[in-house]
Amino acid sequence: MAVIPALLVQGVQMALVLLLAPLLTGLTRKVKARLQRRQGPSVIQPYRDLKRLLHKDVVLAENASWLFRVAPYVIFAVTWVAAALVPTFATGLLFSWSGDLIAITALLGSARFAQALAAMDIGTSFGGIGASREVMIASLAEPAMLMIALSVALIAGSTQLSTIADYMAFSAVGLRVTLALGLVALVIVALAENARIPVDNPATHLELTMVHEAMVLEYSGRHLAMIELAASLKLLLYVSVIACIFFPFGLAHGYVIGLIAYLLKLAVAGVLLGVFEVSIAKMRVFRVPNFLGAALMLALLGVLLRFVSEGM
Amino acid sequence: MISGFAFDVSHMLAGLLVLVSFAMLYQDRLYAVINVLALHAFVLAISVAWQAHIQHAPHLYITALIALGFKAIAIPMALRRMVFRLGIHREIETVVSIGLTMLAGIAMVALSLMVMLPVTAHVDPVAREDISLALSVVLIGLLMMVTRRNAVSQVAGFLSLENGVNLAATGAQGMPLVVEISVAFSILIAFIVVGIFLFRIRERFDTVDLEALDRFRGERR
Amino acid sequence: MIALPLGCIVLLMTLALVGAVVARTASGGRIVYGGSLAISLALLLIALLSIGGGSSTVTLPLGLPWIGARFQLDPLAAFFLVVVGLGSAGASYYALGYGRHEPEPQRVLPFYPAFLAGLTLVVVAADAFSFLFAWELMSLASWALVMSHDREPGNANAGFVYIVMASFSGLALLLCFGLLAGATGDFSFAAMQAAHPSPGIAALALVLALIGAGSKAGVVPLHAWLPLAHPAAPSHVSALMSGVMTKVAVYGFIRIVFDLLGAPTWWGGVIVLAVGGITAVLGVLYALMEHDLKRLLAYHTVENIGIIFIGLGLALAFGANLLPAAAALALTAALFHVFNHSVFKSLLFFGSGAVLTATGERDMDHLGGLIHRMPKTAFAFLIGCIAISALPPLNGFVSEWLTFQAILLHPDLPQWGLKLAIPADGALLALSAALAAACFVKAFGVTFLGRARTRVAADAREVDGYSTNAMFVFAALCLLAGIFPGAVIDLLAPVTQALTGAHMPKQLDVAWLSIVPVETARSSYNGLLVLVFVTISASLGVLAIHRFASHALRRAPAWDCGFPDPRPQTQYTAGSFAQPIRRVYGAVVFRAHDTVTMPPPGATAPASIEKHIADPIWDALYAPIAAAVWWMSQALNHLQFLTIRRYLGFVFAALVILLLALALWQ
Amino acid sequence: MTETLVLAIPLLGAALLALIRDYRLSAKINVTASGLALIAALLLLVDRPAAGQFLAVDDLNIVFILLSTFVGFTTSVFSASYIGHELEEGRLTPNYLRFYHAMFQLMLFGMNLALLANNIGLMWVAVELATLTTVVMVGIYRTHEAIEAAWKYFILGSVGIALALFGTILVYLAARPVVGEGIDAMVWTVLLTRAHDFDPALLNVAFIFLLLGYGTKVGLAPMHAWLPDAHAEGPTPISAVLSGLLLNVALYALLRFKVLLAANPGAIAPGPLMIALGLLSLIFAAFMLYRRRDIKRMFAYSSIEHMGITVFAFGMAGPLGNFAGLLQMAMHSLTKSAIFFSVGHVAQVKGTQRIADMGGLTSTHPLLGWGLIAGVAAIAGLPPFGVFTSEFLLVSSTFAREPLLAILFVFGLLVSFGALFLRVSSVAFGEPRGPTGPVTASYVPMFAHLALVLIAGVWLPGPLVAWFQHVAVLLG
Repeated sequence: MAVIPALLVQGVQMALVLLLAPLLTGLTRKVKARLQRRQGPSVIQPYRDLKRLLHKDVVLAENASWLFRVAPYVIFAVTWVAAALVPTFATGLLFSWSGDLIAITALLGSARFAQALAAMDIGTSFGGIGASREVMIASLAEPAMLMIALSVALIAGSTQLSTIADYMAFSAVGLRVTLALGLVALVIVALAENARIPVDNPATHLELTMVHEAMVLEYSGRHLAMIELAASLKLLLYVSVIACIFFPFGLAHGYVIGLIAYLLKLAVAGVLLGVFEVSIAKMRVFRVPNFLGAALMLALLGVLLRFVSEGM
Repeated sequence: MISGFAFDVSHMLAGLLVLVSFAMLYQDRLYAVINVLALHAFVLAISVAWQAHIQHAPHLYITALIALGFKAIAIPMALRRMVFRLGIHREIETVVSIGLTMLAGIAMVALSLMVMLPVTAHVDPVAREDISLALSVVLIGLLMMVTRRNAVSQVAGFLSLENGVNLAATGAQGMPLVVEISVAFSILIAFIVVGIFLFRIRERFDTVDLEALDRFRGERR
Repeated sequence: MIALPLGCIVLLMTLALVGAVVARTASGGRIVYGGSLAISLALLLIALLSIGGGSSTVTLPLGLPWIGARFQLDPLAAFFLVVVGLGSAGASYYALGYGRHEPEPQRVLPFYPAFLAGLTLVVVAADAFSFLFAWELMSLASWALVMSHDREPGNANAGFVYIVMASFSGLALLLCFGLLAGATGDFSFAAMQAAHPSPGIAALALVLALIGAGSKAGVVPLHAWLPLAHPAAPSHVSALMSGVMTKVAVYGFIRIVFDLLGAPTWWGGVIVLAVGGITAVLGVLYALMEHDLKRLLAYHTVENIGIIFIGLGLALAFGANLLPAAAALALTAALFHVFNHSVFKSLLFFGSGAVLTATGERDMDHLGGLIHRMPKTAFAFLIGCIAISALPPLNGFVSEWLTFQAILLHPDLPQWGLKLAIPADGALLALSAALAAACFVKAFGVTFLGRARTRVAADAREVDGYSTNAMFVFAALCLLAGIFPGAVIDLLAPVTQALTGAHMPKQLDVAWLSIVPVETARSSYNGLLVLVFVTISASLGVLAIHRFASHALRRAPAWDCGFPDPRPQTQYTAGSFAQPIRRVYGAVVFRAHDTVTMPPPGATAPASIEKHIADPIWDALYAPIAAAVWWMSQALNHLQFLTIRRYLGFVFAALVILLLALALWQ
Repeated sequence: MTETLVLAIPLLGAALLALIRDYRLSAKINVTASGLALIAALLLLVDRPAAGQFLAVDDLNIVFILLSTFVGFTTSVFSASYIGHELEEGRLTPNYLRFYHAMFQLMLFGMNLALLANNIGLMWVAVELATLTTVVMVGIYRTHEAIEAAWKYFILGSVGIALALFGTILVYLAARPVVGEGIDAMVWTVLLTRAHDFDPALLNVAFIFLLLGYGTKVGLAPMHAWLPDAHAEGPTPISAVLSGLLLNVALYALLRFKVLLAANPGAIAPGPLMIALGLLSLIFAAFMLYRRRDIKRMFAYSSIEHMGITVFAFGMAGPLGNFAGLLQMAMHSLTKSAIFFSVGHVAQVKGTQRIADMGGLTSTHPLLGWGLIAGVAAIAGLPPFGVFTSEFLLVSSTFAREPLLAILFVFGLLVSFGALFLRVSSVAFGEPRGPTGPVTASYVPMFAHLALVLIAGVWLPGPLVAWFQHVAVLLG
């Protein structure tokens, strides 16, 4: 019976993503701070934040409904499950076939759905502004993501991330236009989905520019902790997806090498993200659609060009 | 078989009827129209009588008599009285000029010849001539109805149309029910003439001019 | 087996007559809806039992004398009978409660069973005459129901547009059947199946079927009646019209195109794909612009019909290239979505009906905060929203996922047209799914969340037990179909086998109840496991919080960045929520723009904002047609006011022309 | 013998009614006479007499006779409940009612004679008689509009009848060389057996005259002008009879001649002409429906439209086309008269025929309102009513043969459909407008007609189908 060890590895994967997620966030912040010539908080500051939040009282708006209180857990759980489905240090995990890239995208969609509803629950205008902008951004990011899934799946013959990663690692895929376009599109989507600059600013406190922060404005205490953790998980998830599709090195060489490779990839991603964020300005909200529309077009172009590159 | 003379006479009478139709088309006075109408019926009566003679069909004499007594005498008299009593304008308002109407009439004759002569090749000559000329009369009658605004002259047009049909009926040798048909037609005409009186169109509408009559249409209230 | 549904139809017809008699009595509603419920459940049972069996036919000496009225229960009919039975059972049960609020029950009760009978009859009809007879009967009965609240402004127009469109659809189908039957006049489906039409005829028939069935289903641009008629009807009827009748229209399309036409052509697939993609995206965009809850739902029906047609187009494309397995996958996806949509759209209309009962409002901008006052309705409606937004683990996701899997098979196709069209459709499908989620955040958020915007919303009361139970049952169905999709797919196997010559692999045998469209390595999904995972993770989170975190909770006024506004009017409304999307998509599609009037500095006049939205399809298609008919009728109308002389002139002219023609011809 | 009964009863009835002053009694006699005529017509089914020189009964006209006597009977029942109100309102005096009843029977006599006639001359005379009686009836209210309508009807009808006579003479001329002089050359049964030898060219010309002549009475555009006004201004029972019967009688005459042409191989196919006129009438009337303000005038245009459909069907010919035409004609008679029954009472309740002054009928008078809707649904070709069957056959069979024509046809149907529902929903639904007093109406005729149309929509009796099919073959 190989189920027990398999189950164990799956469990490790889940624990791993949960533990590493705040670290990635912290790393990015640190890199950004240093590039801005600030000392910046420690890389483990996100853990401290979470701990502090957990011990704070929850201040709940008077007309908050059950939905408002349930949402953080739903968001957290759904994001965590999605993150656990992405191959990090190994492919072919026990439950990886219970959801493919499309399902992962949809699970993130569920989290966003819950988040946006929770933002609407109190009945404040900031909640509304955040939710409405979030769904607008998602309405472009999600199709782009699905198109990327489509183009990758057309090359690898599967939407299953494990299979894709194996295919990418072992087959002579070579450099392909489709993949290049897909990578660019995926990076754009990842920036948008994680509320990073230039789409959103995770550190902003200027209300009119907020998207994600506006939605969680009314949250506090343990609820906010869940949401922050989910946000970190989501960032990790996207990095993992990019890594396993486009940089599947080390995945096939055993758990240890895989784990080391994964940590390296995370570190590189965190640094790159930090560098990118400090070197670019935030866009106006209504330029975001063009940005994301470009991602969608790139992804679609990738799908169509796939036939060309196949012909070569 | 009908002799050449018989044919000539019936042909001449039918032609005369067309001529009278043209004469009616030419008139622009009511009384004159009524006079020509009487002449029209009279020519028809003679023509029918001639047919009765050459076809040895005595019942056609009844038709001839109806034509003479009713159409040539009674109806014109009634119309004249009506024009007088109702004080209808004596002038006939025509829609297009008399000249154009005459031209159209000639076109009608041409049309009827064009239609009828080829198709009646197998019919006996009398019927052939009668039918094609009768069609001319019918068409001219209709033309008259279409180009006159005045009710009485429209009635006159209808009567000449009907005379044309009668000519065709009597020309068709051996046609049964001709008398019945001509009686039925006479009833129709009587209805029309009486109708103008009975409905007191003058009283209600001030004039028998159909343009005025048509103003009272349900949908324009 | 066919005798049983026919018996049910007879019973429904009888019930309609009974309904006319008992309509004004106190127990009229109970009799009619109770009877309808019993008959619908019987239909559902019959259909479920017969879906795997062969087909059974019967010919009755009715209808067209020389061929009789033929009826048939084959797997396709049985599947749609499941949809009809389920939808009508739900609606009838719901109406046991909802119908009590009906001001004029005599306008509803006689037609309701007749409508059900029409729906059932379409599905079992097996000749063109019976089919169209039932089709139009369905339209007529539902028209009467749409007109049941005839004194409300706008309903007369809604009913008019609806009945004209229904007639249009019937006539298009009539032409289609005329084409298929040929001049011989053998209108039985069996004869049409046997007569293999030439490619040209088949092409025309496909287009006509798409127009005819599509306009009944709500395919863009023939969808105009849906957003008018659905809100006008009582909500249980809206649920039936949206959840069941549009599906019956899809049935008509499948019956004609997959069953009667014979071998499909690939470009037929392209047409259907194009229509489906455009319908899906435009439907949801229209919905986003909407602030009337029932109209919004109606536009979502348009969107979902688009998704179904994408699946059907894919099935045609694969079928034309002799890829039966792929065609079966695509068709399964479409039929699965048929089932799903009928379930969650019924649920959502029930919910909107409950809101209507409780508040008398359909306008979302007058609602808000209903989650506090109507918790049961809110919960069930939320499930429906998640399901229709295609979010896992509910059923909507499964069928859209299957459609995506079918799209992924498109490289096997040889035609370049399809190779380009299908990915584009995939993008449209993805776009519509994402926008649908946005739209339902809006629908649920504005209606049920936040603070009550009006008195009626603040005073709303939870609705009766029948209504909430009906909603819960359908919500449970959404969940069950989402976590046990294999059962539905296996149920569909005989249907796709009959229509495409193949079926998806048996799913219930797959380990862990996953679904595997092609093979495990390619793609798989397990809704049950996802649900279990999420539940476990959430429980872990909750446990951890309870173990480690503070339990303290304080209630306080909303923070709102420090300057909360106590007036509920400052909340986001449907219009303001959709503003970003309106700006992004609406500016192109709807020529949407906002006009802001600012008073000069110092003036005390209020600023105002006005939003302008044009309906491009109405403006480009319907308005010109209406104007043309109106202009033509005006232009001809003076012919009513001519003089006798002129009328005689017509006769004269006709005579002369005909004689002239004859003379020249001879 | 039986066929003379069908004629004698109305004739005697007319004579009797001319003598009776009490309008209640004469209404009863009117109903009785019409009922007896119906029974006599039913007897024709059992005992079909041999064709004589003047009268004949065959598969074609028996359908028409049954329909005619039936609608005559139901209309007389409706009329009995209708005229009482007219008397109360003072629109008619007892004297006029006596005249009205006598004329009613005379009109039925004329129509039955036209249908039974085995002689083209006799038929012509009978049609003229029917025309004259209806002219009088149309003008019976003696208002400006009524007289104008009657006058228009009269003049146009007279011209039409004259043209028809000319055509009849031409047919005789064509027959004479073959059949020989005398009465035989005008007898249907004889003409039909010898028709293949007739001069086709002459028949062609004759048909043009007959088409325009009798077509005027059928109400085909552009000769239709009398029809809307005659329907709108006369008493409603007469509108019902005009639409339900008189148009059919004229159509029947046209069909007879069509059979004749069809039997002659050299003659032009009458189809294209009939198709053209039918389509023209259909589309023209469909557009005219939109601007109507008078409800009876609107349904009169709908009659034009349906006559267009029927003529189109016979023009398309073929077994399916002719079958559809016959069915369409029968269903239209029943449905349109049912509609007029309903409209008559509606107009009495509201005291006007203006559509704008009516509304919310289903709320105030549910039976009338829903009856009207059912009638309109039926006439618009919706199931479960019989018109659906005929239009189904017609459209589907036409499309297989002449797709373009079918599309034009469907276009016309759709346009008229829209107009009918636009108007009827404003009458039947919405806020009640106008007086809402109770109505003393006899619903039996209306619902009897609708029931028949409904039954025909679901199930056509075997013998009826057999007749229709036989006649359809006969019509070529």
